[in-house]
Amino acid sequence: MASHVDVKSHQGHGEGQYVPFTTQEEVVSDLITKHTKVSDKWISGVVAAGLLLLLGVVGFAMRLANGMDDRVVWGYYALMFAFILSTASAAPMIAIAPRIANAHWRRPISRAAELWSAAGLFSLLLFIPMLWILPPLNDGRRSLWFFDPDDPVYSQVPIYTPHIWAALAILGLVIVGFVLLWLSAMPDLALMREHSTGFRQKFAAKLSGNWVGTTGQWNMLHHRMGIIGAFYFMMLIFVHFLVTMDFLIVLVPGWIDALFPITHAANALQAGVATVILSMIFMRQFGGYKEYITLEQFWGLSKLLFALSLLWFWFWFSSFNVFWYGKKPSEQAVLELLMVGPYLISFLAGFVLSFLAPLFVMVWNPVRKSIWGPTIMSVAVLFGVFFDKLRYYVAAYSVPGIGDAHVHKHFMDMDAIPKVHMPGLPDIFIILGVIGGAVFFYLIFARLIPPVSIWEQKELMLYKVHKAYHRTEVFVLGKPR
Amino acid sequence: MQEHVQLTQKEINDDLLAPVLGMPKWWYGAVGFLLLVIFIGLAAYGYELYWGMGVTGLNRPVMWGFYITNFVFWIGISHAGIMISAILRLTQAEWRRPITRAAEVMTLFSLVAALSNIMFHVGRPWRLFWVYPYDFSRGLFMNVRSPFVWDPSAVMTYLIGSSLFVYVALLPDLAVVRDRATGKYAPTVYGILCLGFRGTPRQWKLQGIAGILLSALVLPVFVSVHSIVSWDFAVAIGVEGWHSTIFAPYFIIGAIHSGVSAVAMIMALVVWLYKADRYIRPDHFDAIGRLLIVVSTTWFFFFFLEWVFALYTLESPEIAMRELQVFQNPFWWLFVIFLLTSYFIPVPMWLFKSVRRSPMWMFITTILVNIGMWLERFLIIIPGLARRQPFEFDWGSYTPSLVEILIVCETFAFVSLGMLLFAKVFPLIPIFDMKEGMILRDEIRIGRRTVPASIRETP
Amino acid sequence: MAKRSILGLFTEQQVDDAANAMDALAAAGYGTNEYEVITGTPYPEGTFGEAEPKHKLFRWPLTGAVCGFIIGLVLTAGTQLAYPMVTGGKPILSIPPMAIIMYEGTMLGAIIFAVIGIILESRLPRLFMGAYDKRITEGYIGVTVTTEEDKLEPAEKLLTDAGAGEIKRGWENN
Amino acid sequence: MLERQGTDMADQKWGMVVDIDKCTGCQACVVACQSENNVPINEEGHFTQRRAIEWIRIERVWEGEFPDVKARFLPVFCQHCDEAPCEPVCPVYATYHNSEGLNVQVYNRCIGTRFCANNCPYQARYFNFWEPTWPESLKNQLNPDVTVRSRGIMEKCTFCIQRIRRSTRDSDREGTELEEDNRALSPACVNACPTQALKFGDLNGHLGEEAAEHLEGHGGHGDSHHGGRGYHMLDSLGTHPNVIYLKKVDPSAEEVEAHG
Repeated sequence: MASHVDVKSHQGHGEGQYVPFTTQEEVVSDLITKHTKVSDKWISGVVAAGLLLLLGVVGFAMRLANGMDDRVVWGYYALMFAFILSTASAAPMIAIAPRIANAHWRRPISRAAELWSAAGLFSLLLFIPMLWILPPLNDGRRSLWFFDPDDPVYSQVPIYTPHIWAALAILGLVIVGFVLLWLSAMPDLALMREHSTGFRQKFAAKLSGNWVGTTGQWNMLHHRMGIIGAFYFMMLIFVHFLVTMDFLIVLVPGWIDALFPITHAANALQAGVATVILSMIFMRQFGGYKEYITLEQFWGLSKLLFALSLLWFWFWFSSFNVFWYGKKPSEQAVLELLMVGPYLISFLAGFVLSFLAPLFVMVWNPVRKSIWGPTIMSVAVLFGVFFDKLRYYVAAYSVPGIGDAHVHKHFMDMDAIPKVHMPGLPDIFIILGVIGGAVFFYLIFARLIPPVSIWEQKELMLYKVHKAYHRTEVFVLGKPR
Repeated sequence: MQEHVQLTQKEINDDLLAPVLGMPKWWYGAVGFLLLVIFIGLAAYGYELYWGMGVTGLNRPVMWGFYITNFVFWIGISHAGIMISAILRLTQAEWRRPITRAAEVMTLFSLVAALSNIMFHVGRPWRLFWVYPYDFSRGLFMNVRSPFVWDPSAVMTYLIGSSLFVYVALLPDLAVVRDRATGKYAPTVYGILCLGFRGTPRQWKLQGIAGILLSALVLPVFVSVHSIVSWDFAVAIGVEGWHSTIFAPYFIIGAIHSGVSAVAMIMALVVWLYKADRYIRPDHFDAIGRLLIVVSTTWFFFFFLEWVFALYTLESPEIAMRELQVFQNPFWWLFVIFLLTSYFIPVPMWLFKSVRRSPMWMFITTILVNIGMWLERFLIIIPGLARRQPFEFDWGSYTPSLVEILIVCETFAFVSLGMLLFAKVFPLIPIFDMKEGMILRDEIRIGRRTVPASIRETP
Repeated sequence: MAKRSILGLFTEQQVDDAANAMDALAAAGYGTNEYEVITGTPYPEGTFGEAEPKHKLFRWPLTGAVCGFIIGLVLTAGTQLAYPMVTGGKPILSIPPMAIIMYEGTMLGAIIFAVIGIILESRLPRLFMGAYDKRITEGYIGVTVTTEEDKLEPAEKLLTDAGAGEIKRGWENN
Repeated sequence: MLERQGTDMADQKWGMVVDIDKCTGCQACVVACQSENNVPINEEGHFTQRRAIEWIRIERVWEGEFPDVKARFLPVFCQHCDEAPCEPVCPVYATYHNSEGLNVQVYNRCIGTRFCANNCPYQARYFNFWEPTWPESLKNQLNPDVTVRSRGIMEKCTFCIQRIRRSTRDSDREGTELEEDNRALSPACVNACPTQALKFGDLNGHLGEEAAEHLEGHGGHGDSHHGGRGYHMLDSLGTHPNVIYLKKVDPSAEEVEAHG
């Protein structure tokens, strides 16, 4: 029944189904003008984010004044590092996964997601002080690296192994992210090279290289983007594995939770979806990309957010049930510290905001299939991630005896559990500043690279065709191999 | 070879109903052989019932053996059905069409096989129904705190849910059979079974919704079932080697690994036995091969994590168990075989398109995977029990007896027989799904290139 | 009074003819509940210009879920309270195990009710087939008209005009 | 959520104190237990199959490296844990914790999943793999107060609950206070022990005080190098056993500790 299809999309059908343009020229010119002209909304955004960032720097300086030795006070800093790692660094996956699955709805937003890998640079900056916050291995704690001063073999393990490996991994993640961003931006940069002026033209000319869009170049681009995307995913998992092992789990004596690295990564994917949804709503409302970022994109992502929220519960319960049922003293102490003890409020907030609320709100299809539903829920999820990370990181960093070789580090007694550690003024500055900093980076790069991928938009017009089918109208989705 | 064969609905009917209306030559032979194996297995079980659990190889440290291993294995296989059909339905993957039903039916029979393993396992099977809130005369209900009560609830939910799922998806095909069936009773029976399905737009619309809705409902159950099976082991602190939080996802992903492999196996068999090579194309094997690469690599990461944390604990039972697994006879060579068959042989092969596209190679590799995954469960359960606590005087070992081996063979024969009988009575490849696929097939011509496309309804 | 039904058969290629027949019937003043298209395979919705079938399926699984949840709650809590035996120092009302079984109950109820809902909402089981032809499952497209005796003749004429290869009559008792 | 349910419900809380320093490994307790509780005769085959049933068994523990290796005798039996891992996993309540702190086994309920056996860290639970049989000459030796178990079910040490019941019943009838260390109350193994290494009693009573001073200064997590000699087996699992072991008095070890 293969009937010929006219490659001309009709106009003005139901909201959010496709771009209200008939020719590619219109799309290109529209997107380029939208990108090149600097809107005052953008400027105000950058200024606000920059101010927050300054605030954060001030807070960091205040903390630094007291030195690095007291690790308890650095808990909130570690929390914010984890927060950025879970949101900004995970967001590019929302571009990568649908691209590998060849889902067309991703095309208008894949760039918006990839741009967050630019904010990944910020996470690298945030990580540098962590190297001083984490003590070396020789304080007798269990570690991934099996350092043992008495053993002839394992005493050879360098005591700074965690720092080295984590630093390398995060550096690699950021580099891969930038390569991905650069690859996917190349055709658009070539467009800017032709169509724009001034510094942006020079910048584009430098980065777009000799891109002219031959078939070979296109094939190579798709091929490379697939590989780099998969590689980014692996690096992300690896980074989460190292960070949770070396910068979180080892700090809590007797916390043996083999699932936690994956829990951390899965929650990060959830937070990444929420981040992308938020950046979409901003681009839609203030960025002027209303025609491109439509209901279809929100729908696609809200399904994902819903599924990942369910996954949140499953991972949490898989760990909790084993600990609750096992009832070993060490496990009860860990539950007391991280969940039902001093940080109960924080845990409940995380539980409600990143699982219960999404479950009961997004189980309704009309809510999922709307603009505001996913948006509100992603705000909730981001707060949920914040509180969830808070109970982990602040609690773990306030455990006494970190770095002290004389404290027994295989079990934690109930009475050794520290009180809740409230944030001071510098911590609040740091929290605001880190968020502002990430947004700042994002906005800057959104200025340099078109935040809606022009070439993917054009490709979409090729492969997603709207046609009449007897008495009804259907889409024809082309799936090129 | 050309990828997609466009067929008329009549051709589809004739091809896919051939095994139901006709009778393949090999059929009696196969059924006879399987019945023989089942008979032997049941005879062995009768022997065990008469003499008691003593006829198995179980002993004091190792109280669970082949039966529980086999139970976990079949639960794992059963997960492929819902995995394939539900996830691929939800993602509207076109290549799911010919394989969904075979996968779902495999789910049903392997679940029954798994349950039968529990019956073989317990000491007094005639009282097994006490785990259900049934026996009021006893004046006592089950202890809901026990994972062995979570298990039946989850498995029964899964069994009922997936059989209803199969039935609903079967309605239109039953109508087709009703219209084709000859003989005195067959048309009436099929007519009753299909509830008078006619194919009005309303019925088709609800059929479509049913596919999505039931998938979305069964998927969480499928996740819960194997998590709970894993908690049979993980919540135990008596066995240090099992007490790990990662078990639930680890078992799930392992189940998907072995189950999807089993589906590929069944696909190959269907292609050969029922001459379905016009419906199950090389690109179906290609797709499932790609899926398998992802799944198996994820599984391997979980495997790695489980090991890392086992060593990270630095607790003596853990270390002793790993030492037994990897270095001691006979587990060391079982461990080697397990690693090779479940990952290091198949996955590199799947990287080659030629392997992914050939039914024969996919059949071989996936059989290897299932051998490996059976061994995986064995290597989790037996060494864990043999090295439970630091007390060396309580360490032991286990060798299965002939009775256990025969009964395990019986379960395999049972599932195969179930599939055969089902395929004799109902079409194993969903007819209406294939027809829909033919209707929704389309092409986009861009210049000289024609891109394969599929029609989607405007949301 | 008893209704009669006729069926006009169109071939696999006559999709548009069938659609025309539907339009003609609609123009001739037949209600949407009186004529219907029957196909052997799902076509994209509205291919024959038929009205989108309305259904209230989604309330079914919700009802089932609620029932299942309540049953699970009563069963688990009731069992533990009725036989308050201490095992392993676990609380008499242990929440996590109850959560697991209540979850299973919820899902089971949801699935069973969903299936019942699907069957009933698609107007099944159907006792009498009415006008039907086996060739429909071979790809033929049937347009049935179910109405009073007197309105049957014009309907038959409309169908033949639209190009129906064959007209069949049948009793329609429900 | 993490609290412990169901201890200290009755005024008694039966427990035992095992002084390893006094244990000579003579196995008298094993024989006494077998004859008291109708435990089937363990033939050679049962041991080679590792299916012997000994509610109390004397295990041999090797301490130290060659050349200075020391053999220790360790009587192992059901520890009647307050947080027994074996109890919650039984699907049919065949084992649960009664109000006197005993971990009781109800044979009629057992369906033989062997889950409890897997979950007992001390491996004090035994499964009837075969139908128990006794030679004709021993038929009359069976204890009428104790059930003869059939095949396919679990069994384990009950602290001779039949003796506890009888003596409590007698004291109630005579209206006398049930005194702790009388031979009618204490289990067969305790009565049979020639060196009195086993001591049975009420952990809410005298035995409790005695155990307390043994356990005091005891660091938890199994390392009882300081303070009294008392410790719980596999303490790090947090099963809270009602059996207290007193470690062997070892002069050389004392020295080592003095030096170290």
